[in-house]
Amino acid sequence: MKFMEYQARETFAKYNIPVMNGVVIDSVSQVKEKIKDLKFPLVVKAQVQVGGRGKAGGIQFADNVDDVIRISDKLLFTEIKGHKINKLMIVEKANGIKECYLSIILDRQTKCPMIIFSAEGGIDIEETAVKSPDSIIKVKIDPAIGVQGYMVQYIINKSGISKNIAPSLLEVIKQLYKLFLDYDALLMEINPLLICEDNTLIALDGKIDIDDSALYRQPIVKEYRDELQEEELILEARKFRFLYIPIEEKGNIAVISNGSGMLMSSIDLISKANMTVGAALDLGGGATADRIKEAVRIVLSNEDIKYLYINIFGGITRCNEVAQGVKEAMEIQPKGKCVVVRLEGTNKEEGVNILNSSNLDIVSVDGLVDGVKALAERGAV
Amino acid sequence: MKFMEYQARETFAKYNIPVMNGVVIDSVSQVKEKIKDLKFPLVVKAQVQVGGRGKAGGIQFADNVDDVIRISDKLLFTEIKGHKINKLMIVEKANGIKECYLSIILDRQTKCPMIIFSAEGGIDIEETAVKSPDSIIKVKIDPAIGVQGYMVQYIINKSGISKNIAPSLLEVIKQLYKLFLDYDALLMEINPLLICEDNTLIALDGKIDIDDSALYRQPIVKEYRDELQEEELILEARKFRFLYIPIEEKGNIAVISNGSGMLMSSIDLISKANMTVGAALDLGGGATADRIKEAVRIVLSNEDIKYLYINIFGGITRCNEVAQGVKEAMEIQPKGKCVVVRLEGTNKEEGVNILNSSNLDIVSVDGLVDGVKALAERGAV
Amino acid sequence: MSILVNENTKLIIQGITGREGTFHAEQMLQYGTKVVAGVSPGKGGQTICGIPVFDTVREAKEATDADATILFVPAKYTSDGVKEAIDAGVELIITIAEHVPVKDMMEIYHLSKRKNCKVIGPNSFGIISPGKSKAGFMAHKIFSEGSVGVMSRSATNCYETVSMMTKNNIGQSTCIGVGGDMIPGSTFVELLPLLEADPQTKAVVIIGEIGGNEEELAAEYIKNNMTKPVVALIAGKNAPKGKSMGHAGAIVSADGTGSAENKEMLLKQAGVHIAESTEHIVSILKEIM
Amino acid sequence: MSILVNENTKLIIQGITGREGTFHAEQMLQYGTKVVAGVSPGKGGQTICGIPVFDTVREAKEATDADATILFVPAKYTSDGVKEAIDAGVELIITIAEHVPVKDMMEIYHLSKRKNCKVIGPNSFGIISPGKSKAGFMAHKIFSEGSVGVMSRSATNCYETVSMMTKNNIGQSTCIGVGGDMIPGSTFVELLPLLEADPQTKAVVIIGEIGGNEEELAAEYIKNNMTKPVVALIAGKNAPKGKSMGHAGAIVSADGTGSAENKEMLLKQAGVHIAESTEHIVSILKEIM
Repeated sequence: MKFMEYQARETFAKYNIPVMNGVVIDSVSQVKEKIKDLKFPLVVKAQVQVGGRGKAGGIQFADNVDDVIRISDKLLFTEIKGHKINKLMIVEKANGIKECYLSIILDRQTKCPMIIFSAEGGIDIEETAVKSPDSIIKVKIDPAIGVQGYMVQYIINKSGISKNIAPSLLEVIKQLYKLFLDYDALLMEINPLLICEDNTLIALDGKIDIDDSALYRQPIVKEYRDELQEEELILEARKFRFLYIPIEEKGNIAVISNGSGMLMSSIDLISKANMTVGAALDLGGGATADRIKEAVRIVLSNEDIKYLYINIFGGITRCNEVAQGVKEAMEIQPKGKCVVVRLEGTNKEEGVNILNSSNLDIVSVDGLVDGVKALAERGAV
Repeated sequence: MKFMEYQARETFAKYNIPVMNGVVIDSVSQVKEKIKDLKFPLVVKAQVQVGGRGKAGGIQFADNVDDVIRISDKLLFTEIKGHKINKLMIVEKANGIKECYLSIILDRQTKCPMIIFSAEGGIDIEETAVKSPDSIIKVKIDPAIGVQGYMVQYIINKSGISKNIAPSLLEVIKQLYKLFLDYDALLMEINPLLICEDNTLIALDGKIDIDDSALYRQPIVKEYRDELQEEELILEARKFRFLYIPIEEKGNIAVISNGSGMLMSSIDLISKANMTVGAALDLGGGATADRIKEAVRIVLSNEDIKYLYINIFGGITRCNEVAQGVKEAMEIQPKGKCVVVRLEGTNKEEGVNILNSSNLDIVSVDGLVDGVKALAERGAV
Repeated sequence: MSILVNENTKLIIQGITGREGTFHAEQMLQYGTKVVAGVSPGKGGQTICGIPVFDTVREAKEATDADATILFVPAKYTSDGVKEAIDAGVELIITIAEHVPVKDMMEIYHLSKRKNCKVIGPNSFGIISPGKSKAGFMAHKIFSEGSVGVMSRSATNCYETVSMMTKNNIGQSTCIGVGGDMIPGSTFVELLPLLEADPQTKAVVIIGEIGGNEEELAAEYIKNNMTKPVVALIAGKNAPKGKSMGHAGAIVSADGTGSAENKEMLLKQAGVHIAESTEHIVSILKEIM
Repeated sequence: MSILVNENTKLIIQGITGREGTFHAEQMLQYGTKVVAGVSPGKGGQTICGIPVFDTVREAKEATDADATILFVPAKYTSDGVKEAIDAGVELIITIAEHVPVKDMMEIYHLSKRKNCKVIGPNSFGIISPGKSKAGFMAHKIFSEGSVGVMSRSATNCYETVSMMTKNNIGQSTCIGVGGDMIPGSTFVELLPLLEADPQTKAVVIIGEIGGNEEELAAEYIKNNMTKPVVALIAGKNAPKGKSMGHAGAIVSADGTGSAENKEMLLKQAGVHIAESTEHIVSILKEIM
């Protein structure tokens, strides 16, 4: 789960990582009261989870209260690249001499947390990793060693930044690592990290990504999640412990399966046949009639989806149950949606009979590849 | 450094390990005010660091305020086995159904912390370890694993205590382990650990021993150390970073050396020759004239000490410096004390000359064994 | 032969008194697995399907000299349970729960390497050596004894493949679900040497996915060490970048790390037969065996 | 031959710019030790006695391919420095500081075993292979080249012994200060195999102390594996129970664990010659060599 900028800022501040003074508003009427202790000039930042926010006008400077009100009024509740702006963060403008990049990620190769640093801040680190990998310094953190002074010394030498920031950089990295562990993070990123004239550091912007599997022991993060603007279907699916994944914007095919691997295989085969998948839903375990019915309902409530491919392969899944669920779901669907069903498991024949005996637009197929063919035959693209 | 009982109780409470309500007093006049919120019956416990305190009358029960005043008046500022009672701890009397033993020690064999548990509480664990080792359950804590529920399950099964205390025992052990790590402890002992009827646990008494080498990062423990009643000579020696160690009460020989190993070897040889060492002082590094002088002064200020054996072996120690220090120290000593000096190092001859040219009771010897012989010749016993 | 589990493997089931644990204890017993003990804290002394239940793994191991354990416990207790098994000296630990926090697996990964034990999973269907023994929850009917070793990050893709193999009379020596998480206890490259050394195994199937570098490391090992033919499928070519596809591990970084293209390229260079689909795996196997 | 350090050992000095570091850098160079680099954070680029100084061990190792390091840093920075050296892949790490917190050593002990590097100390005088190289602060004049390997928990007792050995024309192959702390990085039992395998070493002297179980473990190893004669001294027989004698490790538990009696008994059973004093060690050596 990815934090919004204001959530990251709040989290950094909790762990004594310096951030700029600031406030969050969700209504223009709050501006005057909330910013009264802030020193101008200020920066107004639209809180949306999408790249290129600055270029799209989502970050603006203000020299007085009127400016802030004007900008807030212009930004609030508009959209940037389809993301609605429900909150603005207003912070004091920082003065520094250099911007750097700092993050701690979970490195899958070494199975350890890894510090990533670049003397070039404000960059897209992934792009930089491809274009100029040498400018990126990586230091593995052995969990039994933790963050030590020599790691910072190494970063300073390799990056060529001023030795004078060593103490404050060590402090920031230590706190960021503590945050990383305490919050079950996959990513803790400060970008840009501003170096000030007095050798202190300020986190100007940040990204935090938390391991979804650990949310049960991260109550604060769970609260943060409720503040995010997630797609309605993702939220609706989550209620049933389904995973709903939007794939391509223009796709009119959806895929439902009882496992992530099968889902990916299905998408791969459909794509190979030059058709486009718009959404996917992972049922997880327990393909019962009720759950199937809900899953079909959720997926087809997306108006762009015209074709649905249900691919259930489970040794002990009862196919008649699945078929029943599909049938019931389709009975209450408006016309114009076609469902292809591939079943494998116990009571397969019974299930196929249920599907074939309905007079709804349901196609029963035998095998993964046949299902893809059926989609093409029915006119999916 | 070993905690007093009231310090241990305070420390347990800080980490949410249940203890009895109570107060600490160091004057009878405080009794009335301090105990006003406590529920009778109360227990008055003399705060001294010596075994067998109960049998010596250091633990007494009180049913009312007058009792407490009477007992306090009787105990305060008297001595138990030579230990002066400067403080009393007054706690509510506990009601429980069983007393156990619980500790976490640093195990030198596995180099890991180790949980030690016995269903028999209030015992001398070291005595029990010899007499009935089977009644003691040991569980190693791998630092990478920490304290886990299955360890408690194992303790319960092996000791035969009630399964119902599993949750509270796990909680206490987890907190005790946290304490162990946070405080740089060598020992965290709760004895007895009382099991109550509602399956909760209470720490009735405790021993805490902290690694002296880690005191620099344990400010709270350093404060506690100042409250201890340590021998004056230990404290005086500590000012110069010397280690003063009382050995046998009746010994009239003291040994000074520049290393712990040599100190032990000297004591071994003297004991083997049927003489008795009363005290030892480890100079640590830097055997300069000034430091030697202070060391001699401190050791000889112990009136029981009549003989002093100084054994300095250092490849780069300047012997003339050492000799000068000894001479200057002896010049201001009252008569009746004899010093045997064994020197090895640079400028040995010069040093020996300084010693021999003085008309004080200083014997210069060549070699460790010769020094021991000299002590015997001079009449040490 | 087969690898990891066989007819002599003595298995512990942690969480045996739970619904899933009891159900699969029965399933495994029926398949012929030597389930020697169950573990369930506070429930020691019971028996389930004739299997003695202990309070702790240490006691179960002491009493039965078991050499493997499988955990039917929820994700949030998986870390505890695996650490307990490691601490008790069990050599093979199979953990099936989905959604185990990655931090827990980071700890377990390093701990298990230090203690020289093998952890399989989490998010794994387990291990089956058809005809001999199974330690897992897979529907064993679709498996058949034979000479192809199968390793898969995905349960469903593995079932699909194995089921077709069986229909085509291509049996399996051992099938291992390495699991779909970001940090699996054991990866392809750690299991390949066992399959290479196993006389029963004549060919190997790797069902990989996007994300991570497990297939890349496998490719390097295969290039330098494997003499047996290997077929590989990489699922998730058309999954959107930067999004998890359900398997926490199946995620391509924005910089392209973990892409199917790279994995396929390196595997191809190592002489591995690349399959386009689960069906294709079987047709390749038919050709080469 | 000799063990651990010899004329080819390339040594780093951590803390070279400190007073002690600089002084002993010069001493070691004079003795013939190949000191190839110094480390001092923030002082990289300088040279001390002609030795290049680096900011980090990693850089020093990359530039010089050093295989050992010695730390002249205070106790409170020892943990950092040793972990840095381990992390940089240095194989032999010698740490001399007194009063290193035992918790730090607990961490370092387990870390070093996992990373397969050898830590000597803390509270050690270092290692000397007389006539070849020294990595430590011992006054090298009292040492002489020969065929007795010496390991000691105490610096002063080792000096005393070695000095008498040298006077009696009994030289040493390698002398190692294992240190007097509760958790030493390496103990007798880990060094004995090296001495047994070293062709230069014809006999071994162990200078032990009360406390811990290092001598007990050594006795077991000697009994089963050593062919060379071993002489041992246990200091502290008459030290009061339960009190530290300066060496944090030299402390007998109230239950008698770590007592000199037990150590001597087990060593004797293993065929070790027990010496009553440092002088006695030399007289035994004279007899048996």
